[in-house]
Amino acid sequence: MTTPTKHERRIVIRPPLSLAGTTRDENRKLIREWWAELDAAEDEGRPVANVFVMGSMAEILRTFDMPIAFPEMTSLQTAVRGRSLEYITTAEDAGYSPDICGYVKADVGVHLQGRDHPMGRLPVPSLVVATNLCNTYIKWGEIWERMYDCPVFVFDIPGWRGSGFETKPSSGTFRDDVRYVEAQVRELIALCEEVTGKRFDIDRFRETLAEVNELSRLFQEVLELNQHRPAPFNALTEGINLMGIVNAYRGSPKGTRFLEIAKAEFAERIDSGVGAVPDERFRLLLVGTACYSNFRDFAGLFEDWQGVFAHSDYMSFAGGALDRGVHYDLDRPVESMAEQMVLTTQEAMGGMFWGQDWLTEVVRDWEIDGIVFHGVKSCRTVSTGLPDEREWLLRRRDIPGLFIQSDLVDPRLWSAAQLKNRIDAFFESLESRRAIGARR
Amino acid sequence: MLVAGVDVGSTQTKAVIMNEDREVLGKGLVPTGAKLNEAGQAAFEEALARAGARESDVGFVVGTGYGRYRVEFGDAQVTEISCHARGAVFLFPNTRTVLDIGGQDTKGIKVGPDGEVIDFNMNDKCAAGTGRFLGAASEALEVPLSELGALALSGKNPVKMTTTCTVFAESEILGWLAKGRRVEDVVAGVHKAIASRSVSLLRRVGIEPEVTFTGGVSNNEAMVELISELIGMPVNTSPETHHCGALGAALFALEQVLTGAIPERHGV
Amino acid sequence: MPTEPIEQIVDEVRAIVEDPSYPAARRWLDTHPDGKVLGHFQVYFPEELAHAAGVLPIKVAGFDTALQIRKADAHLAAFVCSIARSALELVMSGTFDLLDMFVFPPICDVARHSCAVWARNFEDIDCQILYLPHNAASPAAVPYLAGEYRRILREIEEVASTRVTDEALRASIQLFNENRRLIRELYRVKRETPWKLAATEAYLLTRAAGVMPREEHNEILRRALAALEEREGRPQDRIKVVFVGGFCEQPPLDLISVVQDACYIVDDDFMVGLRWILEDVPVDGDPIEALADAYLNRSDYSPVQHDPRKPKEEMLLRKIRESGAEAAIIAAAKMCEPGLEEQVGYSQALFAEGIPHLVMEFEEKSTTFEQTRMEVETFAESLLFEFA
Amino acid sequence: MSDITLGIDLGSTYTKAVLVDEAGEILATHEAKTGFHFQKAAERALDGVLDAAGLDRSDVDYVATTGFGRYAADLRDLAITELTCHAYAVHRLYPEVRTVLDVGGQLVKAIRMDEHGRVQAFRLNDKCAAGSGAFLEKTVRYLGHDVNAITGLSELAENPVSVSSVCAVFAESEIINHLAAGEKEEDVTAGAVVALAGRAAQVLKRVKPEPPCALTGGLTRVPLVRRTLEENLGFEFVVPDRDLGAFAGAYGAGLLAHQRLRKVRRPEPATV
Ligand SMILES: Nc1ncnc2c1ncn2[C@@H]1O[C@H](COP(=O)(O)OP(=O)(O)O)[C@@H](O)[C@H]1O
Ligand SMILES: Nc1ncnc2c1ncn2[C@@H]1O[C@H](COP(=O)(O)OP(=O)(O)O)[C@@H](O)[C@H]1O
Ligand code: SF4
Ligand code: SF4
Ligand code: SF4
Repeated sequence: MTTPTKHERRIVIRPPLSLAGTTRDENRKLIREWWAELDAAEDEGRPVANVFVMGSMAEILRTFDMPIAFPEMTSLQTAVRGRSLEYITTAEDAGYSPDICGYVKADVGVHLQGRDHPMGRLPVPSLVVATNLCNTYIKWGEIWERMYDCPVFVFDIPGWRGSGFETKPSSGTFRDDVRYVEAQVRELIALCEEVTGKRFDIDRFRETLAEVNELSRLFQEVLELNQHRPAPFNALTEGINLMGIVNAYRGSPKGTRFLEIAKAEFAERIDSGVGAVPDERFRLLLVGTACYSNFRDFAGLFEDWQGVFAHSDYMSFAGGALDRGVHYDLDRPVESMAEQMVLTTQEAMGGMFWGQDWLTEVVRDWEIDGIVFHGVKSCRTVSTGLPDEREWLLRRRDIPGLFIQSDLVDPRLWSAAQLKNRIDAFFESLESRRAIGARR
Repeated sequence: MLVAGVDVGSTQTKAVIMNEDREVLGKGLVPTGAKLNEAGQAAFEEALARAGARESDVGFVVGTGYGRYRVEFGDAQVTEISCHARGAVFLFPNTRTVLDIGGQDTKGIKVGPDGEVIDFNMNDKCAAGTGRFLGAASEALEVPLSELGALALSGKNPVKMTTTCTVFAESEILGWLAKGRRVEDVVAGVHKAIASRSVSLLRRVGIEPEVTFTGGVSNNEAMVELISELIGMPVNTSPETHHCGALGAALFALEQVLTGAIPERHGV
Repeated sequence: MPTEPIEQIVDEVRAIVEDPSYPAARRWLDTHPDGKVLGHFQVYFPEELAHAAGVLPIKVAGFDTALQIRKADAHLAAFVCSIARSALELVMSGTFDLLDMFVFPPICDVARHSCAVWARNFEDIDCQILYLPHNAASPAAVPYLAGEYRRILREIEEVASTRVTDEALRASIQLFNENRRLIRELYRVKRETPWKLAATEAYLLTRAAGVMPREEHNEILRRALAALEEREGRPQDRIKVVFVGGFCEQPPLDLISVVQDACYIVDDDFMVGLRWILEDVPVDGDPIEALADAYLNRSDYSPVQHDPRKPKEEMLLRKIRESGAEAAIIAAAKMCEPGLEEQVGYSQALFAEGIPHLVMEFEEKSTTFEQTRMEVETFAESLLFEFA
Repeated sequence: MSDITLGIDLGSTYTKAVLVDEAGEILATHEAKTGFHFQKAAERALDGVLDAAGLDRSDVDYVATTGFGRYAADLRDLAITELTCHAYAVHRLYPEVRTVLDVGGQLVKAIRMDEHGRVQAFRLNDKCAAGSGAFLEKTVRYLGHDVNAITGLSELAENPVSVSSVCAVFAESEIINHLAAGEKEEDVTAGAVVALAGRAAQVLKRVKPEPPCALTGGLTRVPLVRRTLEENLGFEFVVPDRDLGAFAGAYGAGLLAHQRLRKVRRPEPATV
């Protein structure tokens, strides 16, 4: 049962597809534009906001025409460019512990080295909006607060309340939550007015909300395309590109247009019977994130076995709840934003911490053979309870799962031989499951 | 036709020759040393000799063990995790949990009734508390490995090892002796340290009866006793458990020959 | 009546605190057969809510070798702090089998995840997150928190099958006000005359609050304070330090002891949850709102709260000034993300102020302190020897 | 006769002793394996160094111990940590140096101090053999040599092999593989030295080193350690001459002992 090594990976002759590469090209173009806007902002004296993918508040910031920087994305890019270790070490030299989030350290490293990032120049934030959806966001915001004395607005969305506890829209708790969040929407608006010197334009806000509604609808459609066999896109490799754009361009027509392009390309693949991974044999679901410092190798370990990631919970929690369906009511924009935030956050956080039900559904609907739980040393937000979740799904739902560990951006935690051993053994076990299943 | 399984381990290389009735005809065991390929070949030949067979009688060889990546020994390779699981269920059909302690690593494996791997866990990056630790103790105390277990069982007041680092173990062992502790108590302490480390690793996959103990360290009667004490249930071992990985590999080879269940792309 | 020696009181407390089977809670249950037990983390929880419902609030803690981690590791990632493991182990192993309800704080990603892990594994325990606001300075935060307190109170009432009146709540607040006052008094003694009260003693006496009925604890503190009046003690040539960083997972007693061999710990953030509220909570007006207001507006600071009104570095500097310390020890729990991140900010501020400080990590489960001893001694030596 | 102090460094592998006079001059040094009895090791060191100096026990006015076993020797007047001692010794020898890297048998210690030799910050590696001198000793023993051969072998190397394992046990198999592949023992020894120095550099970076840095500890006897560090870090190290790098801990203890001695001797201020 040897697996071909990387060099032997078979060369596939695909039927010519007219849309091949359109998503990738558009993605590159949009990322370049995003960097260009951030670069220009400094010269133009436009205030930039640092925000995070889980709860970016792009709806509000875009209304004020603020360029938004996503430090998670820029940190990720340092890893993809093979530079993360250098920044992480700079941060560790400054006292940041080896045991904290690598994204934070990669970012701090770039700032300490004069903000020169492999893809551009990191802006100095004029405002930081950190949600509670990852508590590290708040600590990260405090770091810039110390560096640049910029305001840090902690946008608090108390959705997740624990085991099976749901705040139903009819309940008093839900109303309390919405009231608290709505008050903060208004506080943030006031703060943005102060930072930008602009008045809040409710019509512009409405337009942005409408755009997000559309983005969410399209995003759900794209995800569903992958229920097809073979899966038209790899939720690991291509998924990350989708996530970059839906975050950076949330609320902008460019984001929706991008998803149209992706949807068309994936639909074409389906029509021509082309899958993301040649001769798809295993359909996988990723829980956690990929390892970006060794991104190709990470993907290769699964592709070697003709395994495709048909879905990933990353495409859920890192998408600001787009996959859950965002439905803003444009007649009551502020109130509706607060309601939707509470609802979708509750679902997204529930899905992350209390993920067994959501995962079971995905396994069913996307016809998943096995779940890959990737414990990410940097990120306790996605990783803390993974072993428990895996064990639960295995025991209660008989869903096979593999637990591996490495990191998002820290190549020191990448151990190729060990990962390969585990991944090979996992596929061997999926294979024997199949053989036994066929026999019975 | 015969099949073979060759397990190129970090410390010892094991080989098993099996016939179509799943009977073991011969076994081989050689130190791995630095030349992995040669070790594989030597163990294979030893097993052949014991089986009274020739290389040409063997239709399919599956390689496993940490050396398989480097030498790609045989016609196909399977991870040692799958092999130990398969081998353990072959030896003890009611096995649901496998503990494999080898020279450089320790694995806990949860298996299904057909020997399929349901779950597993192994140590990473640190050799603390593996078979090598026993090796270090054996050298430091000048007691042969095969006698270490019996000695440990006679220790009534085990010392408390503060390090499980294999390299520092030696000096700590000598330190205890210098403090006047009895050899058997020191050895017992060493065994206790490894046993509790292994069991905590095993707990991560969950322990369900029956538990089968494989790998070179399963030869050690004190470890067998300590582990069964710690997990509160008996553990299976036999003279075959050291060869469990090679045995599993041979079973995979046989499966390939008999059913072609190993998918075509994995073939020769 | 001759007062008893303080050592005796400390020993008595120590036996209770270091026993992972929570003997004092068991004793309480013997006399309250229908009593319910609510567990929570070391960080803040409004225990008055439980007390008023006749429920015993207990702080879960890690234990050193008295509690071996056997089962919990299989459920949590390897890079998770010790307290999360220990707490899970306590229940999984059956050592602590008294819980009817457990409330997690939303302080960090590990604590939030833990809630789900517990809920998946313990069907008989009502696991909840009490949502303490992160936007602490928002005018909407107090009414919001009051609402959340009312929600959790309803949950408690359900678990205990009872109704809680405002009167009962006020009585509980008074009891806890008294407890906070006594603890403040104990800390005053330690701050002003550290040779009379060792840091380990103060720690044990305070920590006992989390494992026994508060009425009993108040009595213990009263006895201890009386005994301290009598205690003789000679000041020694040691440096005075503030020890911060143990806001959630607690440093092992032996580590505190290693530190106090070389330094006087004149202030700290041990068990900050017990001391979070700095002043008496008013008992006129709505008791729930008073508690919510006190949490947000009459309270201490910690790495897991971002409150622009309480810049953490300034708060630390004030703590150092007010306690007359000449140096600080910034110790974070290993693998505690918020604690580790905070170290950098603290250290930069202290550096700017020219205050000597030592940055280190601890783990409640450690048993060897050779390295720590070396670090602390070197640090103390750098202040004691004359270098010129 | 002037006051004489004795500094004893009871290290995890070697015990070093230095006799120091009032001017801070070294009268004699002594070194022996520590073994398992710190008490005995201290006695041996005391006798050895007195022998070397031709002095008597009664000539020693104050004994300061340092190192791993500092508390285990009853003959001490005072125990001081090795961090304080190494820093102070280096300060005395090179007043301009602010950063010290001590690479010894079990631990790597990086120390930053102020202009008076006062320790300001320090870092130790985790106690893992992969970064320790013990690992080197083990490697050369495997090759059939003793510690004294490390320097010679590593100086002869032309192409040090690369050792990438993070664990000394795994590294050992790597080394065995290198030997089996026909690599020369010089290159293999040097490979192990380079790997060790690389780990030490990591620890040093944690204290934000300010050149010039000093290198101390037993591994100062291996010039390749210093060269590798310089290459990795891009700045120069000073290494105390007369083998004082290895004796820095004991020397620092001896110097600090004089300070205490002066304090003890200082007459009490007269009460008015
Ligand atoms: N007869 C024996 N008695 C006790 N222990 C043994 C015996 N033979 C081997 N061992 C132990 O088993 C280890 C090797 O186990 P093995 O499973 O062959 O490892 P690997 O596959 O990594 O080479 C050795 O390190 C040694 O500690
Ligand atoms: N003559 C020598 N040549 C090369 N290396 C040596 C020599 N003597 C000691 N060493 C190295 O120095 C280490 C001991 O360093 P030392 O600072 O004395 O450690 P410790 O204080 O922990 O005993 C040994 O492990 C060895 O690697
Ligand atoms: S902890 Fe995880 S979610 Fe939070 S910032 Fe880091 S990588 Fe992102
Ligand atoms: S110790 Fe730190 S990481 Fe652990 S639960 Fe407490 S705050 Fe969270
Ligand atoms: S502690 Fe010892 S066994 Fe573990 S990695 Fe380090 S050298 Fe290897």
